[in-house]
Amino acid sequence: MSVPAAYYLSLSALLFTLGAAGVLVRRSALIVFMSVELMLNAVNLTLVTFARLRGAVDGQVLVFFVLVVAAAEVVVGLAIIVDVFRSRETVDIDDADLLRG
Amino acid sequence: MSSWALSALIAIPVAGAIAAGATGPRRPAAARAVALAAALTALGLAAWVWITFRPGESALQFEERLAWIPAAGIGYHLGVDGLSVSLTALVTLLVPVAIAASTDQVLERARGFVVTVLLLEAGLLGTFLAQDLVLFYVFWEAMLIPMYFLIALWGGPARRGAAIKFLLYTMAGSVLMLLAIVAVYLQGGRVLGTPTFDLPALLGRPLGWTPAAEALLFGAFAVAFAIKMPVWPLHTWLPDAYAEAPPVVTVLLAGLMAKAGAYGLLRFCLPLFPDAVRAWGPLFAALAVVGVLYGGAVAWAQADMRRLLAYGSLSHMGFILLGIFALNVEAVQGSVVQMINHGVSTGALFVLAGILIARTGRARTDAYGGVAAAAPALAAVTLIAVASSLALPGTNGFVGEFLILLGAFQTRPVYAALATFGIVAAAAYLLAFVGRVFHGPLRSELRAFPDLRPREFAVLAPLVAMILWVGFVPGPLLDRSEATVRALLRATAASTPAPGTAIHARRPGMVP
Amino acid sequence: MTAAVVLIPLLPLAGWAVLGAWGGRWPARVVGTVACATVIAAFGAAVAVLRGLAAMPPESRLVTVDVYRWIAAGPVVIPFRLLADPLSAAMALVVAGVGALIHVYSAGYMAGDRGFARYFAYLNLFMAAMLLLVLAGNLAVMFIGWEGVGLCSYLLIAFWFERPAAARAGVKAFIVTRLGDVGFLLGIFAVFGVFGTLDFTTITREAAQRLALGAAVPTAIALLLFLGAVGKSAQLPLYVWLPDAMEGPTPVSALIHAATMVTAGVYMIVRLHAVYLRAPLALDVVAVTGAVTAIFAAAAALVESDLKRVLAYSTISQLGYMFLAVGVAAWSAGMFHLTTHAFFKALLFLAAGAVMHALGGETDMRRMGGGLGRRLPRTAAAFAIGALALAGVPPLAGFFSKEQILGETFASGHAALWAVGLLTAGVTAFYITRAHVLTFGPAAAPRGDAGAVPHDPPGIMLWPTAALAALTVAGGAIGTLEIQGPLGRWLRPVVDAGVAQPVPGTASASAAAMGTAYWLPLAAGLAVSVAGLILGWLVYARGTVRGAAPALGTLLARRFYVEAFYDAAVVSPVRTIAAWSAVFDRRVIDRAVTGVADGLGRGGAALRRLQSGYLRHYAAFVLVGAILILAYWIWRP
Amino acid sequence: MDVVLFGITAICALAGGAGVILSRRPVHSVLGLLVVLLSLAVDYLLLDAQFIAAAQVIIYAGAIVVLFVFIIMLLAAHSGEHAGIGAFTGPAAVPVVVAMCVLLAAGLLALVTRPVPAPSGGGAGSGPVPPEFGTIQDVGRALFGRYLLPFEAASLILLVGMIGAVALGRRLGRETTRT
Amino acid sequence: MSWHDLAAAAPETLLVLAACAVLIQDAWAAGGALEAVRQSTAATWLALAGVCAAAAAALWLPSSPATPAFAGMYVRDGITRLADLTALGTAGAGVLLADPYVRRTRLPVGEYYALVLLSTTGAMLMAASRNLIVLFVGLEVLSLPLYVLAALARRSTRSQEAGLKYLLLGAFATAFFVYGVALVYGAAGTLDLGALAGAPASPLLGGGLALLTIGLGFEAAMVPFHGWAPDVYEGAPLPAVAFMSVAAKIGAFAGLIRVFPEAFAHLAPTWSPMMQALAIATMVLGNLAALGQTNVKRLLAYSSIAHAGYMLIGVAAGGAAGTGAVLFYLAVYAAMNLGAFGVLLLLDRRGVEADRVDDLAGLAARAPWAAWTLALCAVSLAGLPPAGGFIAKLYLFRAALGAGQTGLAVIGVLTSVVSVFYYMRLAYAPFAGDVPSDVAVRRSAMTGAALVLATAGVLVYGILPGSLTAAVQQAAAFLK
Repeated sequence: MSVPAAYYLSLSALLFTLGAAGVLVRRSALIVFMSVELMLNAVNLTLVTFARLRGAVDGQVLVFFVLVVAAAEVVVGLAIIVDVFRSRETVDIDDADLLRG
Repeated sequence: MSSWALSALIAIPVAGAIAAGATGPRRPAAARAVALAAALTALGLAAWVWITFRPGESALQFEERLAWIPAAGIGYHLGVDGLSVSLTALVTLLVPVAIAASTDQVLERARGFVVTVLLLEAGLLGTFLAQDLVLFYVFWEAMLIPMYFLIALWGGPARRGAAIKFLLYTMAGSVLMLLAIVAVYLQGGRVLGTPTFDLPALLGRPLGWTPAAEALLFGAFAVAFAIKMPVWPLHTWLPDAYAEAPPVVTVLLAGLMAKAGAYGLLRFCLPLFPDAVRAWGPLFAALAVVGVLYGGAVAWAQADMRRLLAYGSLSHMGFILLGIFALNVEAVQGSVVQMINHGVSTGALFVLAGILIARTGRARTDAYGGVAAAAPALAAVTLIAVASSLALPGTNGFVGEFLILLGAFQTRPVYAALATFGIVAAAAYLLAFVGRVFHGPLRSELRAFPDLRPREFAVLAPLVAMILWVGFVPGPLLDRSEATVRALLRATAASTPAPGTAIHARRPGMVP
Repeated sequence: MTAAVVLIPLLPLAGWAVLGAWGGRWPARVVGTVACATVIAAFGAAVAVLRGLAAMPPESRLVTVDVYRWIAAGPVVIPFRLLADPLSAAMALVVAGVGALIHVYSAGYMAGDRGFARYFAYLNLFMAAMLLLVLAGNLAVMFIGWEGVGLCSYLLIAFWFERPAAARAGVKAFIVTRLGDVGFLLGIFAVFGVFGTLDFTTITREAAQRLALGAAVPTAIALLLFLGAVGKSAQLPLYVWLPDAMEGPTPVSALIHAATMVTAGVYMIVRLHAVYLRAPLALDVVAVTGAVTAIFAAAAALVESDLKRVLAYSTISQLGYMFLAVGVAAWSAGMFHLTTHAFFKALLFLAAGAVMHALGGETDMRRMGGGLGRRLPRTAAAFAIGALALAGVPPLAGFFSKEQILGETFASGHAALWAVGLLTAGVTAFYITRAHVLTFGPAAAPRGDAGAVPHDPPGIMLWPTAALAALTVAGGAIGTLEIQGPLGRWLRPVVDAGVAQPVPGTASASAAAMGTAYWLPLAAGLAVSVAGLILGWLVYARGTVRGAAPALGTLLARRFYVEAFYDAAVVSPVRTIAAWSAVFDRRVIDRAVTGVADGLGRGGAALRRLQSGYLRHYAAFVLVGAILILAYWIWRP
Repeated sequence: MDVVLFGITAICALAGGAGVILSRRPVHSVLGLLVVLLSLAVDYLLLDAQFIAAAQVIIYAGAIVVLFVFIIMLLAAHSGEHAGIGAFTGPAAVPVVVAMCVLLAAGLLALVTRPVPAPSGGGAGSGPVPPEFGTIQDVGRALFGRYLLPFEAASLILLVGMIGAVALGRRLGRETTRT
Repeated sequence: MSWHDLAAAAPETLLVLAACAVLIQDAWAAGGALEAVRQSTAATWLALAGVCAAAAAALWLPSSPATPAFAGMYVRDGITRLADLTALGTAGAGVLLADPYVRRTRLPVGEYYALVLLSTTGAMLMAASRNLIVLFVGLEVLSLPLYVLAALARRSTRSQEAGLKYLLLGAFATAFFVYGVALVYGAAGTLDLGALAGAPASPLLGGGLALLTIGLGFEAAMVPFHGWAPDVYEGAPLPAVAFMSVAAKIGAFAGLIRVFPEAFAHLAPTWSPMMQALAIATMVLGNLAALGQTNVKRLLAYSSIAHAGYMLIGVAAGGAAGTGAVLFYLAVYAAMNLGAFGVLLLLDRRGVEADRVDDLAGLAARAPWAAWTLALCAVSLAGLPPAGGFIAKLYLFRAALGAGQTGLAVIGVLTSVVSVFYYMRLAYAPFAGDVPSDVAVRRSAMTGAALVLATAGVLVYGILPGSLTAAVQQAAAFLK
């Protein structure tokens, strides 16, 4: 492991922040969703890095579960987005403001 | 020793409430009858307890003790002593009075009304009987809810605001007391070894407070009780609540609930925090005096008879507070008796106000005039109740206020002297009330004003009898509380040495 | 004996209970009979008590009756104790006697009134309270009576409650006397603080040991108790209620506001003379107050046009005399004047009542006259006897008691006070002559509405009047001019009990050594009284002197602006304070509370606006939370 | 060598990430995401996580991204325009968002760039690992051994995904009402 | 895996089996219909049977001493048992409450119940987890069905919006959670909670715990991670809200207990201030924001935020007292919250949910028992005796004062006074005013049964809380 772990971790942190920024700035539900996927991937990088650092496979196991969760969330999420789109003809989350106060 | 009487006393109103609730929505008379029967049964039992109570003993009698939540140190512990035995009887006396008086004054949803009143009675009785801090608090808060509904559902036009104000104000005070109760419990656990909420157990040993902690906890308890009484300046829920509640409910509010505050001061603050009581006594005495005079002055300026009586109540509760913090036997005895007296006389006055309002629908005194000509019996009974409120000798009010002022004069002469002017203020506002309503030319629209009906007279008769009986023969009442009050004051006079604060100078036994 | 003592207040009390409960349904005849019977029986019991005491050796004339243990709380143990001694027995006799006469009179005066039963119930209750006050064995029991008579006074002044003026006057009387009662109560508390008891015999016995002569404590106690007396007995500055109290039925004025209740203050001071003897300063205050009140009220009576109010000011003035007497420690002189005043002032009031009875309730002297004296000859004669007694003309009762007071004052060395008293005597003679002349004399305004022809009242009203007239004529005999007259000797066991050793400068000490100084004041007093009478006659009957200084007239008519001063300095400010307190309560105290609630509500509304419905905002909350928590962990303290 | 490779992947990943959040068209965002996924897969290999790298390519790049593309195509067929970058409710919000992100990144970097505390036994962990580390056998043993419970539970997650897709995806009898 | 493992996890296993059975039965019964109108209650009974079986298992399985299973991934101890029973009670009530609603509004019955059962399983898994991976998977098994449930009323755009917001924000929070797990793993080199118990403090570990808190705090609706709650509560179908409002809390707080007072008890001085700050923010915001609400669902959403704050007091206090108080509170909260939502489920305003406070007017005249139940639950939620809410708060404040967190306790009691204002509006509404013309009362035996259960719970916990108190004390006794 010739690349310092901190590099990977920093990359991960930056990617995580990018994802979070995407959630904050994008209005398309789809892209918000992709941003969340970006964040999860960033976390995965951290996990894999630590797994390597610790020489233990637990981190990688967790990455596996994150993958599973991401897949399931995407399935459910996209179903909801399609549903929303069917009734509103838009996936702009700023239009989803019936509920407030 | 009967070990069921007190539980039965609490259970009877609850059972009565259930039975009255089961009478069905279309037979209000039946509900009233059932409720009245339950209330009278409770009165009978309370009277039996009162009569068989052994005066001269400071210890708890009719004690009942069951494990309730043993894992948390909370017990079901009931008992009466000199402080509570008469108050318990008063509760059971005023509740049937209120229920009977409501027959003519509360016409809508009568079943719900009597059910709620009975639940309130159970809460009140529990408050006066509980000897476990948590049990006490449970009843203390539990009685708020029926009272909230009594005001909010059967009150005047601004009832909701008044009800929620009453509820929030009283709760704001009492939740801090809850924390203080828990703190006492924790400290008790440290000192006694086994944490418990049992009051006698906690009083068994000095809890070894630091002065700051004791002052804080005393403050938390005292504020809760002060709001309930109420003590100036924590009183502003009172005029709204008293004025908006139906007068028969105000009978319970002023006659009984306010007493819970004064009772709490005596029952908890004095023995639990003796040092703080002595240190802060002057402040409370000063607030009492302000309350006496301020309440009297503001009452004088009121046009609504319920508000007038409400501020008058504030003034009278000031006397009770002054008596408590005089910290000598005669004054505290005076306060204990005055709690009963105020319940009876203010109760009677609000029943009378209710009768007036029920007949005309008007609460402002200037809507009346010359009623004594049309209703001489009503005027006469009012006069007796007013005389009691004025503390005229020969009425119960005198015994209480005389002892309070006499006792307070020995320890705090300046405060007592100022408070004595409260009797002038009382004369001013009460006679103004009598003058505006009963005297002067009879208004033409009041020509057909009916005099007291037999049922109304029957409601008022026991109160009038109490006024005169206690006025001339206060002995049985005083005897029942004397030993307890003595013991209480002994406990208050004794300092609780705080461990590790030996340099902390002990204050002298009595603060002049 | 014991039973008789208890019966004295109990009988009228029973009368009250019976009349209060059933009187309304009984015919007037039965009501009147019951009411009078109870008081007459009480009078009989009082006579029995007096005779019983008289039968005892003078030193042991003391009977205490503990009816039951009344109040007991800690060190405060107050039995319901009655005390019969020469003082209380004599006073009870006077009260019950005058009371009985006035009860009888009332049966005629109030005939036909709607509130007949109520009136007698109140009157009986008053008798019970007054007799309890007199016979009380301790201060607390006395206070029952003290407040009881106050309550009855309120009820009877406001008896015709449909008249706003009457209702107002009742309230005023009650509140003003209550103001004095504050002092009385505080005095009681202080007495308890010093003696540990409120029992009169104990106080009298131990006063000399427990109270240092002239010290602050006895002075304070004496002055506080005197404050109660000032209120009850309508002395300066708390006299203002008594003139207004004339709104009540005239027999009430006679009984309560002339003969009995208003003298309670004097009686109380005599009862507690042992305490007062330890406070010379307080005694001086009492004397000065009495003297000033006497001249002040007499002056006020000069210009009053209402007959009853003239008598009211006269009462105030005469009460001032009594306080002057007790202020110079002439206890029995005070009691003597109390007694004679009860006779002649009640007589005057009853006669005035007869006039009102005849004129349909008219009290304004300016609308009387017109030969009323001829139409009501018996009434005019009765009034004249009373007036002469008041003026201090021998051999009527008033002469003896007044001269005794003036003599004692002079003998005690209070020359200035004596001079004031003397002047008052002249003014008194003047104003009562004026009243008689204006009421009964020939020179009068014509009566507008000639109703029924005025005539003397019926017998039931005349006989009590006659009895009082007789007492007024003969009453002087009980005291004579000597301080050691029959009354003085009778009271000696009481008034000497508090004297541990003779106090220099007081009347008791100097009483023995009067000698030549005795006749000077007597002559002066007599001369001044007669001069006053003659002057009054000249001015009002003959019209020889007219238009005395108008400025003084206005000043007098306005009673030296005392009432105006009270309105401006006390009543209005208190009313303003009350009104402002009510506003303060809503706007400040309550607003502070509702302000918290409003603030919370506004806070909640603001927080709810954060809940914008935009998902990205919620994500931003999460992010902000994350940043804050991370910051905490990175820079954790 | 590794550092160079890492540098390339890092640049690609960050560029891809920026592409995800800045692209006007969703398709470009998906492509950006794909770049990130593949870059990370390379990093996983660098970190001796062969199985994860493979799974990344298969599950993420293969399945999830395809699903995204699918949905984009589906929606695009109905609607021409797509929601772009939106400001917060006010113009002042942009610097706020930027500041928040900077703060978050700073916080995370502050945490991860400090020396990692040593675990019990072993240095900072850059040492060699056993050859089977990260292989499918290695991960598989863990999954079916110690991590059997979460593995089984993961099936529940997928079951829920299935139920959700079915429940939310099937056609409704009537038109949706806006309530 | 051995029989021992399966036996220890029998409650979860039984629930999963029941969920599958419900799905199969549903598919069988529905045939090819897209939106079948169900008359049969078979699915309901099946789900209930599963819940009862799981509850029986949870009751009878030994929990003391703690039984580890699945190679230390899973533990069955007192905490697990209490959380399981509470969660199963919630699931049972959730099923009972849902039955008439789900059939009336033609929600997919089988899927609905299956999701409820699976979500409950997730909460139970979180309570039983001894490993952060299990905690993570449990969290997902808990929350993913909730997202679907929120969006299940597909005819309603509000429901869709609720589902969308819940899912997107949930995924966002999940990312933080996993990041947190990753950092903890990096700092300590292990995911095992038992092994983490000795981990030395480091910024990395702290950061991990911080991010972990975000994920759990999101599910628990703690401020500032609460944004989803009011909107989702308002939009999601009412029975789903009733269920999720409790189930999510059970899972989240069980997870918090497993991580903070249990595993990181030794770091309490460092995380406790954070928890206190969160508790204060949560109590204050939840209660204040609820003050002016006129929509009952939103009002109860803010209320649930506030209650998260109260439970956080227990977490912040930590130790046996704090943990026990949280467990007790969860049980009481389940009863009173389900009771309050249950009464709403009786009402129907022309086919939509009657969720305005005004819709409750005059209920006492039409359905007195429902009115009394609502009043009782409101009183309990407000923390007033004689209801369970009082005892629950008493224990929380005792824990706080015992841990020396006086300020927290003071803010706790003061905000609960504020809460009385809006709870009393809820309690008062049924007894006053005129019946709105468009609101109908839909009586149902199942709803009634759920309400009876909730009422009994509230009263028993309030009046005879001795056995539950002893149980939580015993469950938490091993914590110092």
